[in-house]
Order: sequence, then C-alpha cells, then structure tokens
Amino acid sequence: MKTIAIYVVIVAWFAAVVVAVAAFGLMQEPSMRPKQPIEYPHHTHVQDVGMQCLDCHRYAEKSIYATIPGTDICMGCHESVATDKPEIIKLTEAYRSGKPVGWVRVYQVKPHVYFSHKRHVLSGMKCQECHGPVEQMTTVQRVTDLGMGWCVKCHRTRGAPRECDTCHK
Amino acid sequence: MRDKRPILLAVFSSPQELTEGINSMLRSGHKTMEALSPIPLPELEDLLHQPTDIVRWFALGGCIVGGVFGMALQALTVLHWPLLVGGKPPLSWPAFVVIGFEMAILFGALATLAGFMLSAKLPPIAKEHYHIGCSQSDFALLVWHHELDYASIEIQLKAVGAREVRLPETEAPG
Amino acid sequence: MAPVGRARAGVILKHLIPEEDIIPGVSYWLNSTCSECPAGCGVKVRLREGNAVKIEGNENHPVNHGGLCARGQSALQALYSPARIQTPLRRNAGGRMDPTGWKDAFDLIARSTSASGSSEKVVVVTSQVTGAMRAMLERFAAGSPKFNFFVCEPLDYAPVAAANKLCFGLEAVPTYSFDKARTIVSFGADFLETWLSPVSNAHGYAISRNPTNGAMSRMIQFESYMSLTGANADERYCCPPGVETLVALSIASRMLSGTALPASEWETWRSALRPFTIERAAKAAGVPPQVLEQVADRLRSQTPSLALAGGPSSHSTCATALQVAVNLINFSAGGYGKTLTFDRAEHAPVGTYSQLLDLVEDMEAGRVSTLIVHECNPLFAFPEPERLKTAMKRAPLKIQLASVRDSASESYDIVLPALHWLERWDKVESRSGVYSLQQPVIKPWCDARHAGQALSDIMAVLPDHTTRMPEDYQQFLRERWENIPGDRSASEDSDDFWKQVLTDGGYWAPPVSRKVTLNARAAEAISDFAPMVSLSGEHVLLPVTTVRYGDGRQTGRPWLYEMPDPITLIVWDTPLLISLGTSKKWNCQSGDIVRLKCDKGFLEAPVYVQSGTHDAVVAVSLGAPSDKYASFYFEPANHPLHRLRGDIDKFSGALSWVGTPLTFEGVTGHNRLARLQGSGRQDGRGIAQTIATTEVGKLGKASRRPATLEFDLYPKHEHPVHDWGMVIDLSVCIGCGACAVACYAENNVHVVGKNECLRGREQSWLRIERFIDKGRTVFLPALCQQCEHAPCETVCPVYAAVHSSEGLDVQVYNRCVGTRYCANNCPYKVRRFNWFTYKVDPPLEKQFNPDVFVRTRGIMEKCTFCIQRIREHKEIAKDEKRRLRDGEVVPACAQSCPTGAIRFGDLKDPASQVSKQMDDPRGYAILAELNTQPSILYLKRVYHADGTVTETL
Amino acid sequence: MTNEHTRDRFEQIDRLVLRSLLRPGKLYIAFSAVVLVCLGLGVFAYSRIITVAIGVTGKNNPVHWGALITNFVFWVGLAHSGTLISAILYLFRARWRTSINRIAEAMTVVAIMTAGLFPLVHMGRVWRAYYLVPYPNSRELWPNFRSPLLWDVFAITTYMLVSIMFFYVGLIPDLATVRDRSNGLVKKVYSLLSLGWRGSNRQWHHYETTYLLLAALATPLVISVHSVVSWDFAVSLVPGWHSTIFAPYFVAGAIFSGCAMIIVILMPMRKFLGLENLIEPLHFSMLCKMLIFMSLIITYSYFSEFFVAWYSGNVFEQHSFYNRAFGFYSPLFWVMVLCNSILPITLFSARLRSNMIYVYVVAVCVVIGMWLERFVIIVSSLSQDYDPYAWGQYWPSIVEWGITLGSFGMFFFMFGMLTRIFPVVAMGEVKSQLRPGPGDAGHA
Repeated sequence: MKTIAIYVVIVAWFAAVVVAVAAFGLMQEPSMRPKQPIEYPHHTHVQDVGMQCLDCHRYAEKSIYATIPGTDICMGCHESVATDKPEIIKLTEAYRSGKPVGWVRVYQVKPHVYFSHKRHVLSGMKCQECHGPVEQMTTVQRVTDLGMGWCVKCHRTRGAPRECDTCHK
Repeated sequence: MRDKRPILLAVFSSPQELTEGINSMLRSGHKTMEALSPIPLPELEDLLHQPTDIVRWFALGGCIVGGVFGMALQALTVLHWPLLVGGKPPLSWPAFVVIGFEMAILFGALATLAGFMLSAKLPPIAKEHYHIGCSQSDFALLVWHHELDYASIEIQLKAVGAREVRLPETEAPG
Repeated sequence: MAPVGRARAGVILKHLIPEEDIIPGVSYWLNSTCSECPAGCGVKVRLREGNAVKIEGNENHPVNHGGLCARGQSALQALYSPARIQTPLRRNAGGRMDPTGWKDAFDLIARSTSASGSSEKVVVVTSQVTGAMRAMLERFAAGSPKFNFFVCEPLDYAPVAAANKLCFGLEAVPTYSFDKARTIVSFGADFLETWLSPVSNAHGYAISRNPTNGAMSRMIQFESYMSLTGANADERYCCPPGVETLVALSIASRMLSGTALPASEWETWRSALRPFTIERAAKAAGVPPQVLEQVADRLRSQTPSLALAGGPSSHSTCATALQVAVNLINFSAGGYGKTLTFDRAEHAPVGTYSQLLDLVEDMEAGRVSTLIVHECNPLFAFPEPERLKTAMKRAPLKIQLASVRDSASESYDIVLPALHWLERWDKVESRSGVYSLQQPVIKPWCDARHAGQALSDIMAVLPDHTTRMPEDYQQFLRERWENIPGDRSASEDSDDFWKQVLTDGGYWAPPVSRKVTLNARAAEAISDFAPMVSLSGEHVLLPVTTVRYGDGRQTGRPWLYEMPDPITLIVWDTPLLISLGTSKKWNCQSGDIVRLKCDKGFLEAPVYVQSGTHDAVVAVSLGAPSDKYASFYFEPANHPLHRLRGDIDKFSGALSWVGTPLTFEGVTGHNRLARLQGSGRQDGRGIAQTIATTEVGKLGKASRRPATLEFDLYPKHEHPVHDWGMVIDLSVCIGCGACAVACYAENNVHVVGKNECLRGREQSWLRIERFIDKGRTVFLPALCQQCEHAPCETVCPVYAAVHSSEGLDVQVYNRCVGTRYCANNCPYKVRRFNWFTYKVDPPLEKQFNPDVFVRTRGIMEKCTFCIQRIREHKEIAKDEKRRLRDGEVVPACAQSCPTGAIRFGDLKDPASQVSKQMDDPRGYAILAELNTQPSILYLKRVYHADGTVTETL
Repeated sequence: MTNEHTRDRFEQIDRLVLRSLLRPGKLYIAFSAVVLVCLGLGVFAYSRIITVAIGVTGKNNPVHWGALITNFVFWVGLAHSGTLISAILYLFRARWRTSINRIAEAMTVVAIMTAGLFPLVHMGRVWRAYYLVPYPNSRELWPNFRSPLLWDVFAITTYMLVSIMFFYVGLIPDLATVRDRSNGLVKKVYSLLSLGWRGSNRQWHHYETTYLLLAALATPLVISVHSVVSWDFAVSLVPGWHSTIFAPYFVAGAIFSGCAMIIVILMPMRKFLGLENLIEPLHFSMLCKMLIFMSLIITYSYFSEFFVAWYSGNVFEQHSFYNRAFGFYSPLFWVMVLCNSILPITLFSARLRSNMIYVYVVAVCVVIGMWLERFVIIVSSLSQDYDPYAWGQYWPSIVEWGITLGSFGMFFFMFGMLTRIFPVVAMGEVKSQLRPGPGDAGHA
C-alpha cells in the first residue's frame, strides 16, 4: 500500500502543477460578465421597448465592428425617458460632460483574428447565435470563449470556409 | 506458480551445485522447483519447467499496433483538416513513413516491457519466497514438496553441496 | 497670363463624406497633395478609425500618375512623429524652451516687436510654397517694403530658370516628358531620385523603356559619382565634377551646325562655342572623343531626344552655362514642344543664395526685426552656419513655424506648431495649371494651427501692420478655390466642381501652349565660362542627394533610415563615397573614419568604397540618421553643405556645391556600416537576368513554372477560384525603393535599428537587390515568391506556413512557434523573424494598419501579397455581388511603383494583365531549377548591347 | 574456479561497484559543485532568452540556426553510442561490452535528455511548444506530420523512452542487489525501483528475451533516430545540407563522438571509482579501434561531400563547399578535419593506443571536432546559400556559449547523479562473464 501511496503522491504533484498553471491561465481570461459603468438592461430595451440589436449597434451589417453607440444615441430617447433613474442620471452626466462612457468590452477577438460582423450578419446569422440570448440579459454575459475551436465548429457545420487566411491576419 | 504445498529453500554457492541439486530433485520426483540466482543460468532452461514465452509476441504485436497507429494517426488527422503544404497532397505517404516507423518501435518496446513485467510477474502481486543472498552471490533452489519429504530432500541437497536447507523467508522483495 | 475664369461662389471646404457618416472599421481614402518636396505629387490617404494608416500616389494626378516615392510615403511618420511640436514653445530666461499657449505667444510677439523701428524688416523664410500660401505671402510682401518673404530650398533649380530667362525670356523650369524621348542625355541630373519631380520623371522614363516595340529609349549619363540614375543608364560616363559643363558645351557646339537659326545668331553662338571642342571636352572628361560625337549624333538622329542637367553639377559656378548648353542642345535637337515644354512650368521661383546673403547682411546690420521661419532650416543649407547664427542673434525676434522639430529648433525665441500638411486644407500649384487639393485627413492631434492662419495671426499683432492680410485663412483659401485663373471648362455648379476636386484630388486646367525662340544673348553665359575645377590630384567634396533623405529634410523617419540606399545598400548611415583608387591611395577600407581637411576645418566620417565614383570625388549625401526624429538633421562633423566655399554662379545667383578641395589627413577610427547586401556577386546563379535588345525578338515562348521534372512524386494541386500571381519587369525597375517603404507602411513592418541591421536582422519583407549581369546593373525587388511547391511550408511542424487555395503562402502568425526552419529552407531568404518584440515610439503606432497583426517576439513573418487587401476587395466584390475585377487588388508595392514595374493579378483569369504577361518571352522564375514553382515571374532587364559595361557594384 | 572463489569474485564485484553509491567523497562534491555552477550559468543564460527574447542569441537572417541546434545534434549524437555499444554489441555478442555498457547507456539517457531540451531552448515562442504535440484539441488542428521537425519530436521521444527502458531493464537485477544490501528508506526506494526482482529462473528467462528484443528494437532505432536528425538538414534544400549521404554520415558521426565521449568519461571514472579491475586497457583499445573505424567513415563522408559538390557542377553546391573550406568559417573546418580525420588515425599505432593520456587527448579532440563538425555544417551552409544578397555571418553570442556550457554542466551533473544512484557497471552481466557460458570459448 505504501508503494501505491508514493506513486499517488508523485502523480498528485504533477497534477497540482498542471492545475496551478491552468488556474493561472484562467485568471488571465477577462471576466465573463464584467461590471459595466452603467447598468444597461438589454432585456428592458429589447423586450419592453421592442428595440432591435441594429438600432444601437448600427454598423453590425456595414462594418467589421458592430460598434457600441455613443451617448448621443442613448440621449435620443433618454432626454425625456426615465430621466430620474440613477443609471440614466449617470448617462446624462456622461453625455453633458462629453466624456465617453467607459464600457467594458465583453467580446473581443484576439488581435490576430480578422472577424467581420458584416459578413456574418449578412449571411443571415442571428446575433444570438454567437452572443447568446442578450435580449434576456441585463448586463451582457459572455457565452463563449471566442476560441478557435468555437469558430471552427460553427464554420465546419455550416460549410463556411476553413482556410487559415479566412480568419487569421 | 500458486502452489499451496510447503516449500524448502536450499542455498548453493555455485551454479554447478545448483544444477546438480535440481537434477537430484528431478530424479527424486520433485517437479515443482524454482531457482534463484544473481546471474542468468541458461542451462536451467532444459531442467526446469519453462512457461511459454509470450514476450516476443508482445513485441510483435506492439510493433504492428504502433506502426498502424502511427500511420493512421497521420492519415486520419491530415484528412480531418486537409491543409495544403509545399504542394503535397494530404496523404503524403512517403513523408509518413518515418513517424510510422518510430511509433512501431516505441509501441514495440513498450509492449515488450509490458510483456516482460507480466510474464516475469514484476512487480509481484503477492508475496514471494526469497533469499537475500541471491542478488549477490548465492544460488538458491525452492522446492515444493509434501511435508513428509522434508528430511530426505535436505539430505539430498546437502549431498550435492547446499550450504543450508531451510524454510524460505516469505518476504516481498519489492 | 491666361484670362481669368468665372468665379464660382460658395465653394465649401468640406470632405466628400461627412464625419458623422464615417463608419469605424471601414477604410476611407482621401485625396491630398504631397508636400515633402516641391514636386507636389497627388496622394491619397487611407483612413481607419480616424487614423491615417497609408499614403499612396493618386492615379488621377497629372504629376505622379499613381506612384509615390519613399520620402513621400514617409510623410505619415512625420504626421505621427514623436518630434511633432505639440504646443507653442517660448524661450525662457535660462535659454530652455517652455510650453506656452497661442495667446501668450502672440502677446510675446507683440511685446517683442513693439520696440522695433519702422524701417526694420519682417522676413518670412519659408520652404517652397505654391498656390494659396504663395498668394498670401505675395500679398504680404506687396503691402510694404518692410515685409519680405524668402523661399529657402536647398535644391533651388535657379540656374535652370536663369538659363531659360536668358535663352527664351521665360524664368521658369519646363516640364520634361521622358515618356516621349528616345534618347535621354543627362549631365549629372539624378532625375530618377531627387531631381525636380522624380516620380513624374520615373513614370515617363518607364514608358520610354518599353522594349517590345523595339524602340526602347537610350539613357546616357555623365556624372562624377554613382547615382541611381547613373546605375540605370545605358551609357554612363564618369567624369570629373564640373566637367559635365564642358561636355555639354562641346556637344552643343557639334550640334550647332545643323540648327535652324538666323545667321547672325548662329554666328554668335558659333563664336561662343568655338573653344569647346569635342577633343577638349573628351580629354577633360576622360572619355574617347568618339563617344561625345556619337552622343551628339544620337541626340540629333534618335529623336525625340531630351538633354537635361542637374544634380550637384548644376550647382556650380558655371551652372547657368551648363543649362544654356543643354537648352541649346534641346533646341538643336528639336526637343522643345516635344520632350520638354513650358506649358506647365514647374516650380515657382525660389530664393537664391545671393538673395539669402543679402538677407544675412540685413540681419547682421540689424535691419531685420522679426524673422519667421516656416518649415525650413536655413542653417542646414547655408555654408556658413556660424555667420548665420550670429546674424540671427541680431534679430530681436525669431519665430519658427513648423510641424516637426528640426535640428535648429533650439535657436528660435518662439516655436509655433504648424499643422502637418495632412491635417490642413490648402491649394497647391506645383506646376502651373495643376491645382492640387490638400485636405485634412485626420483631426490635428497637436495644438497646432494652419501655417497660413498662424502667419496672418502673427501679422495681425505686428506693429505698422498695413498689409491687408486675410484674417481668416480658410476664407482666403476658399476664394482661391473659387477663382481659378484660366478655367473655362469646368462646371458652373460649385458643388459639383468641389466634388470633382475632392474625387480627383485637384483641378487640372488645360495646359497653355507656349512656344519658345532662342535668344542669342544667352551666349554670353557661355563665353564667360571658365573651367571651374582644376584637377591637381586633390579631392573635391560633392554633396549629393539620394532617394533616402532627399535634400535632407526627411530625416527623422524610421522607414527611411531602414531603407537601404539603392546604390550602396547601406542603411542608416550616410558615409563618404570614394573610389577604389582613392581608398588605395588613402589606405582605408569601407567603414574607416577618415579625417579630411578643407578650407573650413574638417570633415570626419566613415568612407564607403563605391565603384563608379570618380577618383577626384568625395561624395556625401545630405541628411543623417538621428534618433530624435528631427527633420533636417545633420551631423556637424560631416555635413557637406557647411564645408562649401560659398562660390556663386553669377548668372543665377545659385550657390556652388562643387569646388571644395579636400586633403586627406588620416584614418581616425572605424564605424561598421550596416550594408544589407551580403554579396553582389551572382557567379552564374542567374538570379538577376538581362537580355540585349537585339535578342528579345529571338526569344521563344516562355513558360511559367518551368517543369524541371518529368515525374513528380505528388500530383498537382488546383486553385479553384483565384490564383494570385505577380510579374516584375526588371527592365523598368529603377531601384528607387518606394515599394519597400510601401511594404513597411502597409504591413506594420518593424524598424529594428542600425545595430540589428548590422547583425542581419532587418525586417523588410521586400528588398531591392542589386546585381550585375552581363555588365549591366539590375535592380531586383525580392519578396516572397509564393511558391506552389513552397519549401517553407513542408518543414513547418505546426502548419503556421500553409498554402491558401488562392495560391498564396500564408503565414499564420499566432500559430508560429518560432523554429525558424521555414526561413532556413527558403531559398529566396524572404522570411523575417521577430528576434525581439519591437516597439515604436508613440504616437507612431497610430499609423499601424489595423488589418495586419503587429507581430511580437518569436514569430516568423513574410509577404503574403498584401492578403489584407485581397480580403478587403473580395469582401467589397461580395457585397456588390460580382467577381473581382482585374486590377482591383493591388498590393502596396505594386501600387507605389512609379514605373509600374510590378503587376499583380489573378492568373486564373486568362484575360487579366498578369496572365498575359506571364507569357512574356522575357519571363523567368528565380531559382526555377529548385522546382519551387514561384508565383512571381521576372522579366529580364533589356539592355542596349552597345552600352557601357559595369564590372563591379 | 572453485565455488568459494566464485563467491569471492562476485562479492568483490559488488563491493567495487557499489562503492560509488556510498557517501560521496570530496572529489565528487567538488565535481558536482563545478558542474552545478556551469548548469547555473546555463540556466541564467536561458533566462535571458525567456525574459528578453531569442534575439539575445547571435542568430540572424540567413543563419536562423546556430549553436543551439549544434548542441542539439551534438548531444543527440552522443546519445547514440550508448545504445550502440549496448545493443548492437550485445547482438553481436561482443562480450567486452559488459564492463562499460552501463556507463554508455547512462550517457545515452542523460545525453538524450540534454539534447531534448535544445529544440525548446531555441524556439522563438517556447510557451507554444505544445502545438507540436499531437493531441485532440478544440481547434481541430494537428501538427504537420510532413515536417522533419515533427519527425524529430517522435524520433527523439521514442529514442528517449526506449533508451530509458533499455537502461532500466538492464538495471533491474543490479537494483535488486542494491536493495538487498541497503536498509531503511534507501531500501524502500530501491525496492520500488527493482520491481521486486528475485532472480528466479523464470524471471531470468523472460529477462533475457526482453533484453534481446529491446536490443533488437533499439538497434534500428539508433540508426533511424540519427537519420531523422540528419534529415532535418538533408530534407531541406539548403546547399551543403541537401545530401543523400547525410543519414549514414550523421549516424557514423554520432557513434564516433559517442565513443570518444565514453573514453572521456570512462577514464577518470575508472580511476576515481577504482574500477581498474573491471574496466581494463582492453576496453579502451576496443573503443580506439571503433574510433578509427568511424573516423575513416566520416573522413570518407567529408571527401564524398566535397567530391559530389565539385562533380555535380551545381554552382550553389560548389560555392557552399568552397565557402566551408575557405570562407569565414574555414578555421573551424580545418580544426574539425584535424580532430576528426587526422588525430584518430594515429591510433592505428598500438603504442599510441596503449598510451592512456594520448588516447584521452585524442578523445577530447574528437568530441570538440564533432561539435565543430555540426557547427560548420549548420552555420557555414546557412550563411551563404542561394541568394547572395541575403548572405550573412553568425557567431554565437555569450548567451549561446552560456547555454552550451550549461548543457555540459547539466550532462555531467545528471551523469554524476546517475553514478550515485545506479551501479556504474552491470554487475549481473559481469558476474555472468566470470563463468564460461555457452558459445564462449573461455574468455575472461
């Protein structure tokens, strides 16, 4: 039994190292649900007000970026709507001061990846296919690691090109 | 060699004495014996019952499995996502030979080691009889016998030069 | 002047696309006009997310036709230079420059000038300005004798203008049409590098070099150092500096006999030219007399022909004589109206050295109260810097108005930040009738003002301000755009007009034809000629201008530092170029620092032995590398212009660059020069190939990717949609290196510094190799050959190097683990490895192309035919539901090429230009015997079999 | 030979060999200190590569491989003689191998471990080295099995595992001996390592078969592994590398350097561990003969390379070899020729061969010469290949010298550790040599 115990200790040591490295790696990953400076409730805007994704993320079908709207877009409504809510007051302050709201990016592809929102939106994909049910979320939670495996899986099932230079730049 | 019968251990000083001891035991009808020695004694192979040699089949099997695995690994992974390199087709067999060969050797060697450990019972599952001098200079013989034979065996073995004849230590060497 | 056209009211200086419609992630191209040299090439600038990321030539522009030189492309590194002047600066009591505000600066100006007497002058010293700025300065000078402006350009072309005034009564520089010329004789003019309008020249020159119709032009160069133009010449004759004049005169003399001139004038010319016999010139030049006779005969028989003079020898005490001789040659050969015209005269007049001397005397006498220096550095070009410095100290107020700090910024009282030309609206008129647009492509990131606005603001606070300067430069500029002289054709609607200006990059008024008649009084410039260089075995200093640093203003641009000089292939440094004979005499080798004595002290710099340099010449290029990003940077120890004796050509008032004798004092040290070419010897490798004109017709049909194997272990692979290919015509590649810099800009290629270059770690994806084949210099752009059987791909263990279905060798940067095996196995050695994570000084990183990954340490990188551009255009085509058009995708190198030597396209499309060129019988693939099957086909350089032969590089 | 005499000899062998496992002497501690300092320097040098970048080495374009890959090939080469002496000589029944095969195998194991580090050390992005490992991953990407570097991964891994197995299987009876002569914790450890070896006739029977099979597997492996290493070069198209002769040439070179290294190691060990009775001049004489043989083979290879380059008429090949002999790296080339082709030939003289100091000097020279051979092949070929524009020169930086020193430190440290842990001579085999066996006409 002692023999086995020694073997176990050795294996456990290596396992611990692996786990430690993995944990360190995970800590480097950006949070799946970052805290936003303004709690923007997607579900209210989509489900209650009936807005569409492209109403704010205006360039998703025109550009590689979907873009986050400036405060002027928000103020188009919030000049008069729900002006007394604390989050809207924050928004109004940001708009008045002209300082951009420091939104924390939830989805960011790696700098070596060429990803075009336009191409994906125009091919008929729904936003939710990648971003999850955003319409039910308050602050957006990331639903994928944006890893290559995630991209490849979808490209394979849909028959999208899988050439290296399709995505890598 | 699970044998519940009692065992006697004789210690000799040389392989010649050991061989003689075995021969005398064989003459007296004791077929179940095991020799312990610090060096390989090929001459015993004819005297003592030898199990069938499975190690070589392990080696052959390992090599075949390894070779096939090596080639299949390359062929299947390359076909999974055929990437064009250097103008070569996905299945560039000439280039695959090297890894197939290396895998054959690796698996063959691993299988040989596994076969060895299996057939030589290393490490032993249960406790085995042992004489500590056998890893240095002593040659020992384990004889499975019927209780009544004890005395006659001791006499016989001492006669061919056994330094001592006793009950073996039931220790696990490993 | 031509009649004034109708005014169009209401031109609004606004962009084609309003700012609010700009979409992040989409590229926009804005037209503008390059102000890096007075040539004024049209450019277009690519914008992404508000940053200017690439600058390219504007295909519609009549000057450069789409090409852009290395210096023009480096403008982005001045735009984002760490040495940009970010706020107004004023000198404090301790002599240091403190940041201040515009208002404070103007207050200070007002205070400092209030005490000055009413007779003291206010002088604006400026680099060449044309168009609206020029008009403003002219209005300023017209206001009062007290106000003056002086255009300070190291390369002034004053002798050309002076000679034309003498000969034709036109004080102008003509436009040269190299494209029409069959014989080009250049007396020292480096017209492919810096002379006048190099991109325009190169464009025309390449057209004249078309070998297919059997009428390839012949270029003959007389010069005393190896210039890029000389290296391209079919016949190059190395003569002592200054002797070009003698040669030109003798040729003119020989050609005079058949010239149609009134008898009296003919006689005047004849007597003036009598002393200049072919024999005399040939003896002085060290060439057989038959050569000169033949040149003269060719000029007459192989017409249209073109003679021109420039370069250092045009800056001599007999500069005007040389230009008159050239004019006479061109007149005799009937070139006027064909190969050179005054229809679109180049280059508005520039202040000459004698005028500058007057200004200095004024300053010394305390007659100048305020000196405003705009985007130039008089200290750089003035041969007596100490005198100028002292003189400047007499002026109570010295103001610099510049976008980037230069080497003299410390000597001003106030430094005002000017907008870079990529940040401002303006109208440029580098050739008469070519009204080029400058429009802001980015929002200014410094607290800078338009130079025109700043000048008028300064004027407003000056005492005795009587001139009616425009208060609002923007308004003034608008008026200039509304009132274009001579325009009768464009649409009445100012909105349409403005849209057209924005789309084309300017407005090109129809050329106004001007005939010339020769005036015999010009002969006086010849008769007064005295041979200027006495060759007594001593050495003469020859300041030269190169592709890299031009006239010296483009220092401080990392791309240009890392760009090898096309002749010496040395990066960063500007050594003294000497001949092999000189090096033997001095017992020194390349890299040895020598000390040379001259009238004004010493010249101490490393030497480089360059064949083709005359034994009597020590050639030094202007500009020097500085790590401070300053423009007009020079090393005080070796700045050639400060060693000039200050001789003046009396007809033009130009400063003579030739004639400073040098005496060797000894070797004082060693400085390893980073020369990028390991060896220039081909030894039968067949990398750069040439063919004689007479042989071209005998060539059989070429085949791309020659099958060296009858049997192949592996089957061929197909490219289903596209198969990208490139054809590089070595016949028209002049080696200017514009493509290499374009590649740096487009692909975020790192600049690594001299020390890393010395270790062979330069990162250039595209390089210009220089070889000699059959005695002819060949410039060979070497880049990834995108082999079909790529040796690099097979050996990569992780599929970082793979072949795309479109025939590209792509490199997946983040997959690379850095084994570097691919680079070993690349026979073309075009792969580059990131030995470190290279950093750029902010804000230079704003120029980075967001479509290209910025590689970090340990990654192999290489050219992929600008795959990001292919991708971009495929996306556009997909949006428009069409196939890619031929010529739609143009890699950065091909785009920038002034001569169109690089063609790119889809080989899958049999109608594409590249597909057709792939059958060119001159085609060959480099190292075809390795069966790598490159996608690049080179076309052999065609040479005249009876041209001169070069033995060594 | 009486029984008692046999027992005495057996026990004497045990005593002699196991002495090295006793408390370390001052000499060993001093030796370890020196090699540990070297190893530390190497680790420090490598830390420069990690913290700064691979650019701290002297490598450049075109010489992308330099001293680090030289070390790799060098150590792989050294790793070969162990298995060669052990396995091939075992198959050939060369009984003189028994005294030295353990040391040779230990050298193999240690050298291949040292060698295996170098591809990692030289990588630009070592933290991505796992891309080379074929394992199922979400990216659905596998390594490129067509790359010689991947062949290397497989070959070196296989070779390391098989060498360790071979070494270990040979050790099992001796480990049992150590187990039986020790007590306490040490006994526990050796009990684990010896896997409960009893020396029963059944175990010996399987042991013999296994050892023979492993030897039979290892022999083609030795040849294949260094062939694969040579194909790193031969499969490429660099002139000076691209040659069909490379596989046998490299295998011979590997054996050559390995034999020399064994002499280098064996001679002091024999002296300081008091193994004169076990490792006799005969062994050195045999090793010298192998040196001569291998030297002749590689000398022929040198000649053949140059001849083929000249005879081919291929300008690239011709220049590459001209450059090798007369270019920037020519001094190294000629030192290499002296060390590898001229000095070993002098061992034809029996008198010189019996002069231990001379033999030692020659062996050291051969080790140096073989390092230079790899350096010259790698660096001089790369420095001037196809495109003259891209020609360049390379010289290792201090970091590379530090790592090279560190690799020697590591090798000798690990080797020293092994001699402290495992019996340095295969006791069981030596013992069996003491009795006349079948097929052996009275040797020993």
